[in-house]
Amino acid sequence: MAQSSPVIQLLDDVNMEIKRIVEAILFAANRPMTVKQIIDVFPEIERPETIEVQDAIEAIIEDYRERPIELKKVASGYRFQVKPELARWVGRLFEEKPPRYSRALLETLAIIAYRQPVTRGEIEDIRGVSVSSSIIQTLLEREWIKVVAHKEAPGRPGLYGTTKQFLDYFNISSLSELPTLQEIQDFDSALDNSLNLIQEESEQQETTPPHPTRPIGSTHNETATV
Amino acid sequence: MAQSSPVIQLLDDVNMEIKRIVEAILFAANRPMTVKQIIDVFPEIERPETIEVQDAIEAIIEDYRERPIELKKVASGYRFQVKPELARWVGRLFEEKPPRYSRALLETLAIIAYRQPVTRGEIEDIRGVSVSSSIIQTLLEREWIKVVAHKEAPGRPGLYGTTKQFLDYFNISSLSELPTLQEIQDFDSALDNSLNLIQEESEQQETTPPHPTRPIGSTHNETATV
Amino acid sequence: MNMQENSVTPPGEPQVLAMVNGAPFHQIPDDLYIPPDALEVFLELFEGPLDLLLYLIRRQNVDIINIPIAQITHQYIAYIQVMGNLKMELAAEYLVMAALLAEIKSRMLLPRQTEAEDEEEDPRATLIRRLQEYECIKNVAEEIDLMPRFERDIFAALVDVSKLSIEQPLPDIQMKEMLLAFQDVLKRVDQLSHHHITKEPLSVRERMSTILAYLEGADSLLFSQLFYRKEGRQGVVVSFLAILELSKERLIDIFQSEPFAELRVRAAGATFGAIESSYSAA
Repeated sequence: MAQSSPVIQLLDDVNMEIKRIVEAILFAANRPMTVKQIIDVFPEIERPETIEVQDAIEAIIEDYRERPIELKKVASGYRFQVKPELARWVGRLFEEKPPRYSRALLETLAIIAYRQPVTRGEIEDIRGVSVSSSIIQTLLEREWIKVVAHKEAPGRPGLYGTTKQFLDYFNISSLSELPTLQEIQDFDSALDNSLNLIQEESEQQETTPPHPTRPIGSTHNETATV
Repeated sequence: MAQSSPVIQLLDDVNMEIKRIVEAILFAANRPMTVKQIIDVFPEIERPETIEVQDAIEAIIEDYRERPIELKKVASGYRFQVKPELARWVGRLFEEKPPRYSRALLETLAIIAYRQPVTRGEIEDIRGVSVSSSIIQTLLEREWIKVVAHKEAPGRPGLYGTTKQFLDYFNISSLSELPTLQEIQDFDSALDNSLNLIQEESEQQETTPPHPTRPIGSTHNETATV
Repeated sequence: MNMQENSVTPPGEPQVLAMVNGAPFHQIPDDLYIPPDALEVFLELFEGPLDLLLYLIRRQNVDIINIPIAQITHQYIAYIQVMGNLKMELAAEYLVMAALLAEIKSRMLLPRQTEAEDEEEDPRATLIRRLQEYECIKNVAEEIDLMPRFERDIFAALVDVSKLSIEQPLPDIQMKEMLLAFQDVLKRVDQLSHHHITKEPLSVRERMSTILAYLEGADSLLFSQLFYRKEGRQGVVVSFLAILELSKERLIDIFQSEPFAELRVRAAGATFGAIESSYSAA
């Protein structure tokens, strides 16, 4: 017995070493790795048996069971992945600069705000060009506009109006806080003035007692008062 | 006591949760992350304190001490990496041989690292030969050096300094971790003596003991840790 | 001294490798330790005159401060002569260094001037300082080369995130952007002139949408249900104007179920709409 224990010790060491190397390979490879591919990374004279690598993988999977990453078998091999339940937390790492909305979308939104309830056909009449479905779709998805009714006309086109969310986004409580058509048409300075007014109002709102539930408000304030 | 234990339990859970998220962020980031950057990944209303993240990082470093990967602090933050002793195995994953750098490039880099901010002319003075543009170009492209200012001298030559990427690449977090530069020996007195002995010089020199090497002076350290 | 002795070779030797201090030089000195065909490779190992000089000094196992100038100068010049003879491209710096060494050597042979007259720095002191500084850098560059570094000794631990479903943020709009866009629309409309944007107060347009939205959920509403006492007189006016405008645009019907009954309002074609929605639900 006393003689055999060093041998066992030795075998354990070898396997531990294989496990360490397998784990390192799986972390360093920027792609899923099959057992065969892992074995091929070893120099020829030091290649472990398939079973040894498989055992190592099993042991590694077990080691990471409680951690926020996991060794997962995917179609083309084994790969370390962030566990899905942590997606919410790491997601912000990958946020790209959001794309910008097109001029056409901004015009469409403004026409709906000032001319509601309004059909798509009427928007097209005012803009002088057609309005793509994707613009309407985008505005509907952001919940800035909605179909408030249907017009009694051929095809019963939807009548679009702005929503409460639209007002919240721009941090106003009613459309009447938007500049009037006259103000917009007249002077750039008038536009600036009325915008400044809106800005001041929203800043005042910040100092008033906080709304009981306004999780979105704070972020949107920033946007609206730029 | 019985009442307080659930509270303690709760606090522990919160910290464990922060630790899990920090670990997931560090794995997912694929670049070094500072404590500040980690905090910024959390949604605004759920951001942990600096100390909580630091504690989490310490705990994670400890968790991985025995594993083949480690959480290492480099200049731009913390990153998970394969431990250097496994490089022999892992390097075989990549067909491309790691780049080798010429002595000329390494010496130029060393001068910039230890003597920054330094002009190209000053580098040439120290090396005693001209520095090829391609070396400077390579160092700039690898983002190991950058022009930190311009010298108030004819031609306003650029003053070069090293970057965080340089430290990241060499696996250190500050210039003070670079090898110690031996201070230039104070040779004036020795020189006077030897000048007085001009005629007999060169016979007994084999026996003179080597000068003790002194570590870099405190003034150098200040430059080094910028 | 050795070199000159070496250079005294039997006369009649056809090939003169170099001229050292005016003396013909027929073979590469033994203390160079380099076979001639390896010279080119060997010289590429030097990073300039300081590097070569350091090599010569270190080979003698002496301290920089105690450079045996005469000896080193001989060896150095022998090297560059050989280089020139092999038609190797020789950087000008090597020749400058040769000149400097020659100058130092000649100075050392002269009686030393008093310090007051000696305004220039001793070229030997300058050289020694430069050699020391270069050697420090050379050593540290070698150490840096041995440090663990990315791509060679350090590999990032990578974890797949491509399977995570991650929401992309939506674009932001500033109100000013929208209003400026609208300003353009209004300018274009003016130019077309046949089209008019009526200038009801915005609150009326807004209320029109609100009333239509209310009516979507109900067959019909009492006229009075469209007014809110708490809004006061102004609110009543806004609602009334909105109802009139909706009626004018034939978006609502105002009707009486029987004489003297209260007025009711319903969305135009509400019945049809109800059928349609049940149809689409089926």
